[in-house]
Amino acid sequence: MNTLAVKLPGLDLKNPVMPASGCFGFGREYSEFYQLSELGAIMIKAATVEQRYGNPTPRVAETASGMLNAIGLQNPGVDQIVGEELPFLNQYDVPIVANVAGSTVEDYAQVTEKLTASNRVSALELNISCPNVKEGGVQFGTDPDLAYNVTQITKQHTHLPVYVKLSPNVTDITAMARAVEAAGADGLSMINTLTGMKMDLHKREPLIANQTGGLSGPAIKPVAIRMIHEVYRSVKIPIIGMGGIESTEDILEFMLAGASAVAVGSANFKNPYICPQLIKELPATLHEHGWSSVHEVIGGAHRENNQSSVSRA
Amino acid sequence: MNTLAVKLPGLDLKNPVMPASGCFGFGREYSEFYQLSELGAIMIKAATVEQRYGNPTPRVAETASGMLNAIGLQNPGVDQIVGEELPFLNQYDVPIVANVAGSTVEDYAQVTEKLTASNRVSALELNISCPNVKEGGVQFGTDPDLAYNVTQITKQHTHLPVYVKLSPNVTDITAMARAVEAAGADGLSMINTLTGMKMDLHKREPLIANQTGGLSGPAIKPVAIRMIHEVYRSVKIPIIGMGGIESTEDILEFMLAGASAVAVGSANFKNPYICPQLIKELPATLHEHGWSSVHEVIGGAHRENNQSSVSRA
Amino acid sequence: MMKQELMTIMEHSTVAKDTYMLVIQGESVAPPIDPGQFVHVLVSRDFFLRRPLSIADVNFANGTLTLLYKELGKGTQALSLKQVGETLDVLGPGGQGFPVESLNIEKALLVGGGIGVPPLYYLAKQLTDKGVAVESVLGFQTKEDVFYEEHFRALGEVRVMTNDGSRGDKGFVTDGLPEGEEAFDMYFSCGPAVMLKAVSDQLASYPGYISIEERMGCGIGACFACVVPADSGKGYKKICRDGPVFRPEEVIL
Amino acid sequence: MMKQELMTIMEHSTVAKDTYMLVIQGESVAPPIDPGQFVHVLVSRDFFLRRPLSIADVNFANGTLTLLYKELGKGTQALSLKQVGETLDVLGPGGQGFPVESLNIEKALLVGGGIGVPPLYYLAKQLTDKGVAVESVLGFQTKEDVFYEEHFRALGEVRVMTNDGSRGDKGFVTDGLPEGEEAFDMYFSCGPAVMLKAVSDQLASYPGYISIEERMGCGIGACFACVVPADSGKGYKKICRDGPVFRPEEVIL
Ligand SMILES: Cc1cc2nc3c(=O)[nH]c(=O)nc-3n(C[C@H](O)[C@H](O)[C@H](O)COP(=O)(O)OP(=O)(O)OC[C@H]3O[C@@H](n4cnc5c(N)ncnc54)[C@H](O)[C@@H]3O)c2cc1C
Ligand SMILES: Cc1cc2nc3c(=O)[nH]c(=O)nc-3n(C[C@H](O)[C@H](O)[C@H](O)COP(=O)(O)OP(=O)(O)OC[C@H]3O[C@@H](n4cnc5c(N)ncnc54)[C@H](O)[C@@H]3O)c2cc1C
Ligand SMILES: Cc1cc2nc3c(=O)[nH]c(=O)nc-3n(C[C@H](O)[C@H](O)[C@H](O)COP(=O)(O)O)c2cc1C
Ligand SMILES: Cc1cc2nc3c(=O)[nH]c(=O)nc-3n(C[C@H](O)[C@H](O)[C@H](O)COP(=O)(O)O)c2cc1C
Ligand code: FES
Ligand code: FES
Repeated sequence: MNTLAVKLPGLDLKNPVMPASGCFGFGREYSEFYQLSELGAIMIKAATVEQRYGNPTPRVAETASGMLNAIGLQNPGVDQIVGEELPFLNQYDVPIVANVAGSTVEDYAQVTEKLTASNRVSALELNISCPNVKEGGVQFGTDPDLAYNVTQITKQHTHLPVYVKLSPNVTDITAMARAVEAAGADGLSMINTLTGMKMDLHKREPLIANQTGGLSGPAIKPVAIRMIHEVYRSVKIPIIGMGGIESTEDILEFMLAGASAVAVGSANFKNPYICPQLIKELPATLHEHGWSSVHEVIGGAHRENNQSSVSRA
Repeated sequence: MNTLAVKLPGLDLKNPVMPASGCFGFGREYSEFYQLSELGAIMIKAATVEQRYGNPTPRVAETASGMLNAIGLQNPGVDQIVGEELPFLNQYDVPIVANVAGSTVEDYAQVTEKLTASNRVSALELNISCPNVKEGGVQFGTDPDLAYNVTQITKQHTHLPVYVKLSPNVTDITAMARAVEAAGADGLSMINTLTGMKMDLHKREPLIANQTGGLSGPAIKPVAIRMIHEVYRSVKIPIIGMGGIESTEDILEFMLAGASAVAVGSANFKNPYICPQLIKELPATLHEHGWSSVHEVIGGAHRENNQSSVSRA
Repeated sequence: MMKQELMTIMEHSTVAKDTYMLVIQGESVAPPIDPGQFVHVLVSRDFFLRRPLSIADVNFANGTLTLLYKELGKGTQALSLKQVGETLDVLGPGGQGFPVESLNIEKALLVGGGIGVPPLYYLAKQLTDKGVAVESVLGFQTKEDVFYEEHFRALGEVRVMTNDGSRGDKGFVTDGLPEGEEAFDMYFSCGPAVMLKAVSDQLASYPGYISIEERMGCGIGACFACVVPADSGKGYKKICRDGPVFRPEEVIL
Repeated sequence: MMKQELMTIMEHSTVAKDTYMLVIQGESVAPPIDPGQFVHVLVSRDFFLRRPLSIADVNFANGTLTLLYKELGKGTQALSLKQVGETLDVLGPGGQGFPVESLNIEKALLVGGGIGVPPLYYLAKQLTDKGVAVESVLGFQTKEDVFYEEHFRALGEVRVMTNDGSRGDKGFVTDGLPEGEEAFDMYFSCGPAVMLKAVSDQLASYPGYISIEERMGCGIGACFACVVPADSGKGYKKICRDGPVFRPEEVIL
C-alpha cells in the first residue's frame, strides 16, 4: 500500500497534505516557489457570487504562536475564479477544492452551480464558518439547523462531494457535525479560526480594523485536535483536519485524533515551502513512530473503543 | 487618585492584579517567595463539599504558548479549606476570593454557606466552567438557564458578592453573561480554559490521562480579550479578566477591553514572582502609554460608542 | 525571483536613536533588484509573522543587501540583538519597486519620512547612476532620529526637516518641498500614510511614485492582508505584490 | 530555601548517547541540599513549562550543581544546545530528598534506571561520606546509554545491567539485585514507574526509599499536577513538594 496516498470522496490524494483555504490564494504565488503538483490537493480562497473587497486594513495581527486575520472573504468573484484562476490551476496535476461562501443560502447555491459547471474542481468546501464577515457565514456555522439547510441546498446544486468547514466557536461541535452529515455532507473540514481580538495600546482600540479577527496557528492546535477527536466519534464521514499544523508530528497528531488528511494554513506565510517539506519528511516520521502508511494512523487514538467500522480513507 | 487601586463589589483592591484560581493553591507555596499582602487579592483553588482526588496523571501538557491541564478540581474539601487554609491566608492583609465548585446546585449552596459562615473570604467566584470534571461544572457553564439557576441559588445562600466564572467554550458568551447578571451576579471572571487535547505519538493516545484538558496561557489571550470586549457591552457588572496574562501590556489590553481587574494564572508556574513584578512595573507602563491611573484604562476601547454610564471600578 | 534564504549578517550597527543598519549576505542578491522592493524577515522562531523591511542598498559584487530599520516593537527589538555571523531567514526580494530603467527625466525629488527614508537611498543611487539629478527632503521627529543625511548629501541636495527643529528646518516634509516651476520632473516618496497623502496632494501637478506600508501576512500576494483600495474604491491593489510602490492616482490613501 | 535564579553554565558535555552533564553556578547553591531534590528549569522563552531535573551532585565551595540529563524531547534538546557561559532560569532546589542525616544504617543498596541514576550519585557520595557502604545496581538500555559507571565504582560495588546485555549483565535491574540475608540494610531507588514498582515489590521485606517522576506544572506544590495516590487511594501526595522521594508504603504506584 502506498505510504502517503489517501482516497476521500472526490479526492484521490497522492499525499494527505494540502494548503488551507485563504492561506494560498489561488496558487499563483506559491507556484513560483515549487511545483504545485507535489501537493495532495489545493484548497483555494473563498469564492462569492460577486467580487468582494473585504474589510478595511489592518487585517492581520501577530499573537502568541499565532495570528489574527480579518480579510473578510476578499475575492475576485466566482466568475473570475472560474474564468482565470481555475484554468491556471488546472495546468497542474493536483485536485482543487473550491471554498464556497456567501451571505444567503441562494449565494451558496449560485456559487456552487458555477463551480460545478466549470468542471474544474474536484470537491467543494462549504465555508459556513468565516467569523470575519458581518452578515451570513458565521450564523450558518453556529446553528445546526441553518447548517443543515445550507448543506442540503448546496448538495442539491452539485454532483461534487461537499466538505463542510466547521467553526470552532460553538458550544457543541458534534451537533454541528451531525447536522451537516444528516444533510448529506460528504466530509468535514475543521477547524476554521477561533474569534479573537488584540488591542493596540497606542490607539487604545482593537488593532484589527474589523475589531475581531480569526485566530489561527499553533495556538489553536489543541482546540482543533480536541474537536476532531470529538467529531470522529460522532459521525462517519471523513475529516480534513487543520489548525496550527507546522510539523510532520503535528500531522500525525491530527490523524490519530481522526483526520484523514490535513491542511496547512498560516504556516505557509512563515515558510512558503512548508507543504512540500512536510510531504517529503512525512514517510520518515511515520516510520520513526512505527507506522508504515498514513492509513494506519487515521483515528488511531480511538482504536480501543472505536465501534465505527467505516474506513475513512 | 491612587494609580493602581480599584474598588469592586466586596473587593477593595490596592492593585488590580491577583493570582487566578487553581494556579496558586492556597497561597502557602508562593508565600515562600514573597509577601502575599503585595497582591491585589488572591483567588484560591476550587472548593467542593468533600475532598476530591481529581483525575489520574498525567494532568498537564505543554502546548504552543500555553499548556493543558486536567487537574479535576482536586482539593481538600471546604471544611479543611475553612479550617486550615483560610486561617493561614488571613494572616496577610489581602482579600480572598474563594472559588466554589460542585456537581449539583446543592453542592454549590453548601460550599457557599460554609465559606460565607467562615467570615474569612471577601467574595466568591462561582466556578461553573471547569471543563475537567465529568459531571456538573461544565454544563452549568454552557447553558444560560442552568447558569442562571446556580447563580441565583448561590446568591440566596450568601451575603458575599458573587463573581461568576465564565467558560469560553460557548457559542455566545454574552448570553451566559446576561443570564448570570439577571440572576444577581455581582461580577464576572473570565475566561476559564478552552477545552483542548494533545496526542502522545508514542502511546498513540491523548497525552493527558483525562483525554481532554483546559488550554491556558498566552495562546488563549486573543479569545479572552475578544470575549471580555463582547461581554463588557452586554452587561453592567464588572469583569475580572484572565487568560494568558504575562506582562503589564497584557494587563492594559484586558483593561481596555473592559476588565476592571485581572488574574494571572499559569504564568505563575513559569515565574513564581510574576504577580509582584507586574504590580511593580504597572505604574511605569501606564505612564508610558499616557495614563495616570488604571481607572482611565478600564473599558477604554469602548469609549467612543459606549453608552454605559456605570463605572465598573 | 523571490527566494527564501538563510542570509548571513555581515554588519550590524546603530545609525541613529533606535535605528540600525543591517548588512546581510546571500544568494538571493542577484539582479534585478529594484529600489522600493522589500524583504520579508523572520526574526526568530519566537515570532509567527515575518516583518517587511525595505532594501536600502544592494551590492551585487559582495552579494549583500543593506537594511535600515527602527526598533518599534518586539520584532525589531529582537532583530536589533542579532549578532554579526548569525543567520536571518529572509524571503525576498518582493514587490514592485520604483521604475528606474524606464524613466526619462532629468531632475528627481525624493521625499522620505522616518523609516520611509531607507528605500529612497538605493533609489537615489540608481537615479544618479543614470544621470538623473536628485534632490531629497528627509523628515524626522528630532535630531536623534536623523540617519543617512550625509549619504544622501553625497548624491545631491538634501533638506532635513525635524518636527521640533532640532536639526535642519522645523516642520514636516511638506513644509520643505521645493517651490517654483520646473523645480523637478518627478517625485518619489515613502513614509507614513498621512505624509504620503499630504505630499501627493501638494505635488498633485507632478508625476510621482509613492511607497505604501501595511501590515502583512504572507508578503507574496496570497493572503489579501495588505490591500489598498484602488479604482475609485471598487478595486484593490496588493501592497506586497502590486506595490509597495504605486502612482498616487492608482490607489486611494 | 527554594529560589528562582539565572544560573551560569560552567560545563556542558556529553557523558553517553544523547546524555549530557551540565554544571551550573549560582547563589541558590547553599546548604542544605539533599540528594533526590530537583531543580525546575526554564530552558528558554520558547517553552511554557519548566522541566524538572534531579540534582546529581553539589559543590558548595564553587556554588555549583551538576545535572545529568537525557535528550528526550524538545526541551532537553534545546537545553543540549546551550553553551558554557550562557545563563539558565532555574527554580530550586525543590522537594524532599533522600533522608541521609537521620539514617542509621551500615549498608545501602542503590538501584537506578536510566535517567533515574543521576540523583543516586549525589546520594552515594553523601552516604559514603557518612560511612555507609554503598552497592549500586544501574540499569540502561544498551551500552551506549551507560554513564557515570566509574563515578559509582569509586564509591562502592557496581553492577551494570543492560536490556540487550551489550554491557554488564543482560536484563533489568530487578535481575541484578543482590540476594541473601543481610546483603544490605536499606535500599534507595529511582527510575521509571514500572521499575520502581518491580523493585519495591521484590524488596518488600527491606526498608527503602523510591523517587517518583510525574509531569509537573508549578513544581512547587501549588497546582496539583503531580500527585500520586496515597493512603490506600483515599489521599494523595504531591511529588514536587512531598516527594519526589517517598517510602514505597506511602504511595500507590
Ligand atoms: C513594504 C514595507 C517596507 C518597510 N520598510 C521598512 C524599513 O526599511 N525600515 C523600517 O524600520 N521599517 C520598515 N517597514 C515597517 C516595518 O515593517 C515595521 O516597523 C515592523 O514590521 C515592526 O515590527 P515590530 O515587530 O518591531 O513591531 P510590532 O508592533 O511588535 O509588530 C507586530 C506585527 O505588526 C506588524 N507591523 C507593525 N508595524 C508595522 C508597520 N509600520 N508596517 C507593516 N507592518 C507592521 C509587524 O510586521 C508584525 O507582524 C516597512 C513596512 C512595509 C510594509
Ligand atoms: C523529579 C524529577 C526528576 C527528574 N530528573 C531527571 C534527571 O535528572 N535527568 C533527566 O534526564 N530527566 C529527569 N527527569 C525527567 C525530565 O524531567 C524529562 O525527561 C524532561 O522534562 C523531558 O523534557 P523534554 O522537553 O525533553 O520532553 P517533552 O516531551 O518535549 O516535554 C514536554 C513536557 O512534558 C514534560 N515531561 C516529559 N517527560 C517527562 C518525564 N519523564 N517526567 C516529567 N516530566 C516530563 C516536560 O517537563 C514538559 O513539560 C526528572 C523528572 C522528575 C519529575
Ligand atoms: C489569512 C487567512 C485567510 C483565511 N481565509 C479563509 C477562507 O477564505 N475560507 C476558509 O474557509 N478559511 C479561511 N481561513 C482559515 C484557514 O483555512 C484555516 O482553517 C485556519 O487558518 C486554521 O489553520 P492554520 O492554523 O493552519 O492557519 C483563513 C485563514 C487565514 C490565516
Ligand atoms: C493548573 C490549573 C488549574 C486550574 N484550576 C482552576 C480552578 O480550580 N478553578 C477555576 O475557576 N479555574 C481554574 N483554572 C483556570 C484559571 O484560573 C484561569 O482561568 C485560566 O488558566 C486562564 O488563565 P491563564 O491563561 O493566565 O492561566 C486552572 C488553571 C490551571 C492552569
Ligand atoms: S501580505 Fe499577503 S497578500 Fe500581501
Ligand atoms: S507540579 Fe504543581 S503541585 Fe506539583
